Amino acid sequence: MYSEKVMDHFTHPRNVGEIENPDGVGEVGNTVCGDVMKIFLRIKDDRIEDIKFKTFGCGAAIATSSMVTELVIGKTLQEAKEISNKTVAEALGGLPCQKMHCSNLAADALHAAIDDYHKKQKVSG
Amino acid sequence: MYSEKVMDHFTHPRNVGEIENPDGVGEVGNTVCGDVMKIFLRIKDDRIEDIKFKTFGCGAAIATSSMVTELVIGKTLQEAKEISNKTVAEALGGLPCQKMHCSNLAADALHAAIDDYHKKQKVSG
Amino acid sequence: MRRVYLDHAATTAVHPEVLQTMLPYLQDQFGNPSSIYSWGREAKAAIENARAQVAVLINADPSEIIFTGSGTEADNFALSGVTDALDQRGAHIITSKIEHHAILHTAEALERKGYKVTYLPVNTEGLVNPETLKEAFTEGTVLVSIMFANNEIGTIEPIAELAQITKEHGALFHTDAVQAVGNLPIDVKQLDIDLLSLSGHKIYGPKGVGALYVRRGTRIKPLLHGGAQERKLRAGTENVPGIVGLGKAAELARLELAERQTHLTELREYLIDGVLSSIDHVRLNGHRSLRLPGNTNFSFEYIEGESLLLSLDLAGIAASSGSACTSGSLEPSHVLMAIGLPHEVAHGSLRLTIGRENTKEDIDYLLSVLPNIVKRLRSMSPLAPKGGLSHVQ
Amino acid sequence: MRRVYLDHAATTAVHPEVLQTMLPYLQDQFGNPSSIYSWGREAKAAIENARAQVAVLINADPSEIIFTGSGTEADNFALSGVTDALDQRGAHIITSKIEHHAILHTAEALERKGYKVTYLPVNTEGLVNPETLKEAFTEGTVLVSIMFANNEIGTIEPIAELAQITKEHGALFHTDAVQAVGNLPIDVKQLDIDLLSLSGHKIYGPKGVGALYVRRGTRIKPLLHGGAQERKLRAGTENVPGIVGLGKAAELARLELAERQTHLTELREYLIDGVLSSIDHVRLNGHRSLRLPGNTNFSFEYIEGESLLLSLDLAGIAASSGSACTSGSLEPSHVLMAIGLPHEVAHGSLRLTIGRENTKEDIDYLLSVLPNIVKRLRSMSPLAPKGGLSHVQ
Ligand SMILES: Cc1ncc(COP(=O)(O)O)c(C=O)c1O
Ligand SMILES: Cc1ncc(COP(=O)(O)O)c(C=O)c1O
Repeated sequence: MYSEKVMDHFTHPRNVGEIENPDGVGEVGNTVCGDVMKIFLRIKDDRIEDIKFKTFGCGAAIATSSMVTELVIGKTLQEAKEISNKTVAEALGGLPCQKMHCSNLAADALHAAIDDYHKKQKVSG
Repeated sequence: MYSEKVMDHFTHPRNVGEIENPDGVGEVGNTVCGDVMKIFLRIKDDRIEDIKFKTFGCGAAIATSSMVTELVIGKTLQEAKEISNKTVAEALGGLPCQKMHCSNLAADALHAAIDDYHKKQKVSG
Repeated sequence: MRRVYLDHAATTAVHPEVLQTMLPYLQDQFGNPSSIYSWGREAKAAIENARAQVAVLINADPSEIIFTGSGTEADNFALSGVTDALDQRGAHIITSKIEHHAILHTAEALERKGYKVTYLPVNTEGLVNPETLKEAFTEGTVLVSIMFANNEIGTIEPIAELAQITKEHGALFHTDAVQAVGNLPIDVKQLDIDLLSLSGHKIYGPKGVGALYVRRGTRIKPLLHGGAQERKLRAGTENVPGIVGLGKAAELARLELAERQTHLTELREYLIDGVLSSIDHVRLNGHRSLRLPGNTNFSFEYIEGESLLLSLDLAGIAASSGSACTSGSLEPSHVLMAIGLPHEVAHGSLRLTIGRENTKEDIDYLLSVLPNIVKRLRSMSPLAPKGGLSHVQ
Repeated sequence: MRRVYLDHAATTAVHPEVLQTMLPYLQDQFGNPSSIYSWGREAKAAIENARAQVAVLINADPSEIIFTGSGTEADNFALSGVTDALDQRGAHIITSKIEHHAILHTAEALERKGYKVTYLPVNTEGLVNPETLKEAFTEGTVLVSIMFANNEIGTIEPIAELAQITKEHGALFHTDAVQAVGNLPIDVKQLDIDLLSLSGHKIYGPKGVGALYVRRGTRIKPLLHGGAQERKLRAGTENVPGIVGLGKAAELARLELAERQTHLTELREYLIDGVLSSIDHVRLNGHRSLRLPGNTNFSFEYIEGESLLLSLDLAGIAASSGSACTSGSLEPSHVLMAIGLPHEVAHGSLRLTIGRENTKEDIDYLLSVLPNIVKRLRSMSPLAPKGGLSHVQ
């Protein structure tokens, strides 16, 4: 059902965990639908210095979370914003049709975390 | 589907044929339903001295025709009248349910032939 | 005793290669295709492979093939599914008088629910006249269902033309191709067919599996409700070994199609010539050339079909008849009635259908026993002309 | 890697003896049972033998068994066939919220046609309360359909009582016994059941075949229209190998029933104890004792079912879940919702169903890998309490 790449990210997810006092946090999904993703950001000079995730969800949800963190680590916030759900799915070598909604979640969680960062900046800045 | 006895009468039917100038003839059935039986009688002293049949029909129709001729040959007309469709079917060791209508035909043809004999007697007598 | 099977239109033996392909799925690879673990994935892959094999045989896309439990289910599904999806009670469908009961009885069930059905007549050779189809359309016609080739008399219908006319009238075109698939080349795209039924056990595949081709975009509702199998169009745990077998049978049919056609047509002509030249008062039913390669259907006057079958069975030969006695009803075949045979002639019909395993020797054996059987039964018949018949020997 | 199959409620492997019984019908004995010649008679006899084998398993009369293409078809047939025969549009049927989709989706289709349907609730253990059934009857109630045992949580319903109440209200009682047959003793006469569905592939028989028991005298109309097979109640050339396989599977189930029950119950208790004692924050779904011998169903808090299944699959273990992700819909199992689980707990459910081939070593293997899988997934979960969970090891 899943490609090798998806299975690799499921079995060896990159950047699992939390960041203490993160610069930005994004959480999307809900338990009713069975997918919750949380992304934690550490930002330095407008760059994503560190990123971690926690995910409650299916194999695709875990793999896309892992992939999105890999895709954006070290990137500028501008670059990270351009990452779309499609990018994540493509980077994983595609996802089964009925799983495409999971990949939506990963990019959404990232964008939510970036928004959170900007909001915090405004408050403190 | 058919018992051995039925198959025996189908493959070796007794008394097939016609009687020249018969004392009684009975014909029942019709080609629409796919069964036609004709029975020919030679009567002497109220006894069935000879009996022959011709049948257009399925295996059960042929076997019951054959069986009815065997059952009544040598019998008095009174005895022959008591032969029912059930008697014929039983003598064959039973018939499949959906074939019971065929056995009806054989006794009917016999009774029609006896009736025909009585009618002819009345006319000539 | 020699045993000769000449009833391939009733069912065929599973091709040995088909059985080999099925066996693993009756043993270790028993998984449920809906499951995500390894056993399930193997089964799922096997089904998708079979779907592609069936699709390519009729030039469809794999996504257009829905597996069913039989040809009958495919026919029921097509008629109920399309009318249900369009959901216009009182709508009108058109079919023919010589369809298989899987179509006719479904159409009658729809009539009881308020649909209108036109049953097109056929000519004496069993052909639907495209002109009568044109005239049958009404405002509410949603579906036309005409069989590709008839199962009793083998007549091949002018499907391309019928589908074309249907399209012009904005209705959907379904064809019951249960007898045609594997025996004739079929290209659903070229013929512009919307729905097509086929069945495994008529093409050397297993019993209990069939398929409905549904052209992409065609609106249809499921007949069987339940799980989400077959893109929610046919519920029930998939019959994996059956589906795999159907796929393999379809592949073999495609590879061997030309060869089978030639072989069957040759034997068919040999059989027809042999019967017509050795037996009197016999007619060949159906069309002389627009005919399934393996189909022959004769009427022997003055005798009844079931007694003919029984006698052939005693000689080891399997055949079939349109006689009432063999159908469980009291009426002879509706197909033979529709081509205008008198009752007694219809009752005396014999269908001999040839398959890939048959040889010239099989036909020779048949020809060596049939004339005497006919003669014997005629000698018992009250309908035969007095003094008997001249038998050309 | 060790492979352990623990998804017997999804499907079972064909019993080797069943396959042996089927093989001749996939080879030489390929005849069409409707034919009168020798090949056909052999096939017919084989079907009637199978019918008797299925009948005796549930104490029915052979004439009360109608073969279908699946359990799903039997369920659809029961509901549509009975309502169609009674032909009272607007009539009322009663079923439960935890039925298989083969029942629920058929009931919904009937609702669209104008029937009224009551879906009885269940308690937290999945039991239908007979009192709620009593209250559900209306003037027009024609049919009650309650499953014998649930396929997800294994709960066994109080069928005798429910059937009795139904009888008192003059309606017909159907039970979907697809999961119960072969796992529990069933006597349709004693239980006073009018209709009962079963399926081949759940009892070590083949896929693509099922049966509906219809008590003599019950009015029902066919779902599949066509030929006169199965006393005109189910059209389509019979799946002879499948039917023969189902018959043999039924016979084996009858002979081995007590033994299977003991074996499965033992392993089930061992598995339940093992899981509950080694993993925290887990609940057993379903009833503790009124439970199918081979069924276990757990909810692991804070984790999602599909990722659990994937991880088990990587360890060679086949299992199943009520998670939305595995069902193709976005909703978690309606059964887990009906017993009142919160969404996230339902998403984290795991069904492990034991079969006749499983051993204590299989369970030991499962117990050796499951705790670590749960731990790993929880460590990734945003829902788990900070600082982790205490794992009893
Ligand atoms: C309770 C229940 N009913 C019906 C079915 C449907 O059976 P089948 O898959 O054979 O159509 C199943 C199994 O999927 C089941 O568990
Ligand atoms: C033309 C035609 N349609 C439909 C069917 C039904 O197919 P099945 O017996 O596989 O259900 C048959 C064969 O019996 C057939 O010949």
